[in-house]
Amino acid sequence: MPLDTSTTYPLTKLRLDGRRWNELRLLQAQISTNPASSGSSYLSMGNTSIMCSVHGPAEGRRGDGGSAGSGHAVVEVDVNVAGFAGVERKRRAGGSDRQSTRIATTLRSTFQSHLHTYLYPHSTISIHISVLSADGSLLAAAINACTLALVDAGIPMPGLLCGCTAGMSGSASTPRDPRHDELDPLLDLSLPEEQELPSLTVATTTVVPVGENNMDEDEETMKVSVLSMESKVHATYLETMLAVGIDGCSQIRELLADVIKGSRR
Amino acid sequence: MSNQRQASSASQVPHLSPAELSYLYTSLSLPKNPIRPDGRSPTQFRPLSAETNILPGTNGSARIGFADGTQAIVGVKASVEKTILAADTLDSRSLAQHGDALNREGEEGSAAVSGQGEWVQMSIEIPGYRDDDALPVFLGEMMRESLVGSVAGGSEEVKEMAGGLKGRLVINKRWHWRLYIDVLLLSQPLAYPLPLLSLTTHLALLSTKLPKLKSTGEEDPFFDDDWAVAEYLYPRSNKQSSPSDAPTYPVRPPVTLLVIAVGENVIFDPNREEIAVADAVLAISITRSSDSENMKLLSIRSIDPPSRLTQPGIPNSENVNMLGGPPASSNQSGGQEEVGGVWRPRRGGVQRSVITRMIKTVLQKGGVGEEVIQGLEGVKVE
Amino acid sequence: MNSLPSIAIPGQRLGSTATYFAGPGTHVHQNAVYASIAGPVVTDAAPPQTRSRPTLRVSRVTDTKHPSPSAATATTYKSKPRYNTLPAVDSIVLARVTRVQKRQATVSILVVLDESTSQPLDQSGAISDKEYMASLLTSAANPENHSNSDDLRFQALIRKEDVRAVEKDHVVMDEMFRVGDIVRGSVISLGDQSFYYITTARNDLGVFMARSEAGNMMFPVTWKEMRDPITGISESRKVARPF
Amino acid sequence: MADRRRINGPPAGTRPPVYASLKESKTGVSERTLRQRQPTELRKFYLKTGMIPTASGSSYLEFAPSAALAAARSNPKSLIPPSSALKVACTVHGPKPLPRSVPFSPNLLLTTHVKFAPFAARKRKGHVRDTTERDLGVHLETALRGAIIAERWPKSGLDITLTIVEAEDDRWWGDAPDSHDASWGMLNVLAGCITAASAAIADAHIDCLDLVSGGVAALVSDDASTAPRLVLDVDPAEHRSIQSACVVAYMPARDEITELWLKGDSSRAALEKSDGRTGHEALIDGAVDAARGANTILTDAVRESIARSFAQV
Repeated sequence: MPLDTSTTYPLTKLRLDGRRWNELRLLQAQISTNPASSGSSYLSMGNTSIMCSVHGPAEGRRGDGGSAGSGHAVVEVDVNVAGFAGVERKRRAGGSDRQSTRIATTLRSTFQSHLHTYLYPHSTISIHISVLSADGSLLAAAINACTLALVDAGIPMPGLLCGCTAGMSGSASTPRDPRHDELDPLLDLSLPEEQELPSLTVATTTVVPVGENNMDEDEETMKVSVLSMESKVHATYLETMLAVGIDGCSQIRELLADVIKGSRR
Repeated sequence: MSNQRQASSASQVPHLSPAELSYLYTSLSLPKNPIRPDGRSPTQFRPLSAETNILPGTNGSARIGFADGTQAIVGVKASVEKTILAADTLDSRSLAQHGDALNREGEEGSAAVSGQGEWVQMSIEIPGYRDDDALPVFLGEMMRESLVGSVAGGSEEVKEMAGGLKGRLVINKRWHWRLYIDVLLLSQPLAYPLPLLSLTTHLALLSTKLPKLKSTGEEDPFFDDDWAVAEYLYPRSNKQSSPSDAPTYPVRPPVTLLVIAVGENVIFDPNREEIAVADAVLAISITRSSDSENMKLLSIRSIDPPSRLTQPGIPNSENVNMLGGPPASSNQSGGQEEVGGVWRPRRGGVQRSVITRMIKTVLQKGGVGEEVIQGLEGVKVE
Repeated sequence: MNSLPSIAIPGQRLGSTATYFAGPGTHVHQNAVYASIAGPVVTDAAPPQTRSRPTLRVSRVTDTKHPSPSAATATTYKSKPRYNTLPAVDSIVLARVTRVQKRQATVSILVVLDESTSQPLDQSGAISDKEYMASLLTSAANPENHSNSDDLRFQALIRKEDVRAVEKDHVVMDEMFRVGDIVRGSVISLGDQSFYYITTARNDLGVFMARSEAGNMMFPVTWKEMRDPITGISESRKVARPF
Repeated sequence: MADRRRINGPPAGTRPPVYASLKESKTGVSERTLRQRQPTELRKFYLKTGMIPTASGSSYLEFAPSAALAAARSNPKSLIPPSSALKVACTVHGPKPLPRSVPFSPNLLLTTHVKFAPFAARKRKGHVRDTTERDLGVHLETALRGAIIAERWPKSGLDITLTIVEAEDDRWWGDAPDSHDASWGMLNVLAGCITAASAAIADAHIDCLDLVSGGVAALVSDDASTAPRLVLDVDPAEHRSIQSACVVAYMPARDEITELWLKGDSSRAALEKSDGRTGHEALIDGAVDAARGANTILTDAVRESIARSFAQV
């Protein structure tokens, strides 16, 4: 049996890559990496690295221009996982495998509602995502990369939409026993952990723009806009996973804010 | 973004008006010193930034970006695969060969098996194109053909490169490496993407490493899992003058250059507008042959110039609303001769003399080919 | 006149531009006229008053008698239909009405008549043309083979204001055309990416073959009316003047 | 998971049977027949246009069987044919109206489809077009678009479909599959396709600058000692190894090349001392001579078809 988290973690309280339960992977990001597009970004969380380029509100294609009442911009997302992204080289038939289409639809519906699209009637915002290497929590990294690229493209949005994954260190299929619960929630899962443990992806945004002064009481203005879970876990653990996930999102939000502030265009 | 583009082999037709096209054509076809829109000399290349080993999960990777934002990332992954002995080699002639090869096993070992072209697999990903469109297939076939075809000269100190790249992939009679080269063009192809893709592939292959083989002879391959001792796909010659400057490679992967001819002038590294008015577009793959110093030609392919698809301008004589003049005589179909300054889509092929001149400027001593290869040799591939 | 080849193949040099104009079917390269399709070479004399050069053309239609090199006027020939012809501006086309809307009628072009005989088909015109056209049109007119051939034919539009020359704005399209009628029109422009624009605003243009409600072939009565010979009911159409 | 409803064949696919007669009789195996033709002698081929009434233009091209093939057909010693002769059928449909989605184009839009019949090559090809067939399609499009005067046919499309009934060999069937595994046969197939397509276009009365014809030349070495020599209209089955080859689409009236594809290492070539040309220049000139030879047959075929259409009217 390869070294997996669920057996070694209870003994050492350290994960495979030596992180504690609530530590994020190293997040590096840059924006406006590609002058040829309206907005672009490169983001890497641990070994998952994603490049995103946004082709800003452009004249909508003839097809949907005619649809009645399209008073707001249409968001188009195109996700492409490179052949060399995974451990095994896998050539998808035209990038239309289940995972990339799932991410594309989730992103499209998320940003369709998140962005102020009513400011750009009859136009299309097209987002192109290339996954350079996939090492777990792909949807969360894609959301963060998209947010950075859209900010770089100058498209107004209520707040930074940041995504993060959270999981449980055991199989978490039996109900939680408050007296001796030995399962810890884990933050920001890598590929081996994601394949083996139950996990969810949560993305939050702030409705009221986060000013300097009201940094402290921004807890209750946090809104969850994306919650996606594809594995089974007992309902009692859900609450802790969500709490850890949302806390992770706010940590990531500070990192992204620094990146945006840091890069004087 | 993925609107279905007319799958012509050249990149999509640029939206330039006939007047702009004719202005560009006259400025590019000035005899002896063409004036290029960005002021470069005919053999000057655009500056590019290159970095290698950017993807930890691959055997070798490289990223090259132009100043105008077109970027390409190439990832090379290798996997061990069983060699299927095709049935028709089992006929009597090679059976006989196989028979006596077995009894004098030690002497020529695996050298008898030469590599196969289809062990190198190349796929090109261009946003907006499906991967079975004409352009990605054409580019993929062009680069794979020159990669696989580059049979290296018999330089003594590099035995395993004797069979070229495909020779290098042989492990023994029953096993070989399969190389997957994935090329990712990140932004819309502003210029014809070929030179960018070929330079990135060149650097990615130079930085590719394969794990060190610990098993010997015909047994199943077993590798040393310490990545630090992995060997380079393209072996480096150890006679390095000083550790600081770039290592020298006896055999390098090929480089494909894009050359266009406008009127009498030969122009290198054209951008999209220049290709739109070109009379002829050639892709020439070259490499430095290991034995003699000059360049070796690997493959030439002519590309369909998009100038044949553009819209013709209408000379004033035929323009009906020019001050109400009566339309010229109705022999409009065959009649229009070449009216100066009015753009007409290019007709016909290209003169043979122009082709030989294009190839000569690439291959001659101190020519553009040598300049590009020297430029690449300067890049330190760690 | 130097020796003009009777049959030309693409790329064959026919003459220099000093002595000839290049007509359809030829192209000019380094002031020499070259053939661009394979076929018989025909020299059309320039109109007498302008002493300009004769026009050289390679005709697509293969003639019955050997084309005499002498400058014959419009040669009469039993012509196979000019295949591969593209509707050009001012060419007369025969088309079948496929759709009638309030502002326009959509037609699919069946045959493009040769421009050289584009003036109204005079009586002496190729009689043989008539039987051939008739056979083609009756087959096109009957409903069952309407659907299959539509995507292979060029589509065209007759706009409301191009239907007739008089009282342009009181045109009611339903009284002008019905689906299935065969119309003779003249192309006025290449139009947009999928439709040519044709007009029937001349006396000799308009509907010249139509079926009545009862389904039998009608004959024209006035320029606005056609009558069904069996039922006697007359229907209103924009009728082309019969010859 | 296996599809229970259907009884599938063996998963790894099957291998064609190897005939027993090959294994025992050492002498029975037909040795490779070397090229009897002079270096500059071209193979004869048959070309006829206008045989498919439903197409606007059509043509059929077939190469004469090589001496070895003719001998093998007369008294077959083994069931495997020593070499193959190219057979190509080409049809042209157009000018057709363009589908609605295509933007307005003032020029004729050319689409070429090249498809190998499943039995055409030594290795069976599936019904889906693979990369080599699509690559040939692009080369053919480049060759033909140079010759067609496109602006005379606004807003219309031209479909050219080529079916390769029998393809050319890449190597002698007896050689090991990886001896010289570049697909040299593709160049001959492309040359045949160019000539056949150009005849079909002329038959469809589409305006062309000239009749384009394809020609192939190669540097071949029959024994490792001598330097490779230049031969025209190469049949890959007749040579031990081919160093480099080149195919050219050539218009004789304007002396222009519309398509050039050169492969392989042409640095060493055995040319006469007086000949100052380098390897690849000699290759390109050789291919042009081969194309000029093919052009004579092309012009006769087009002339015949016009004469034939006279007789019918």
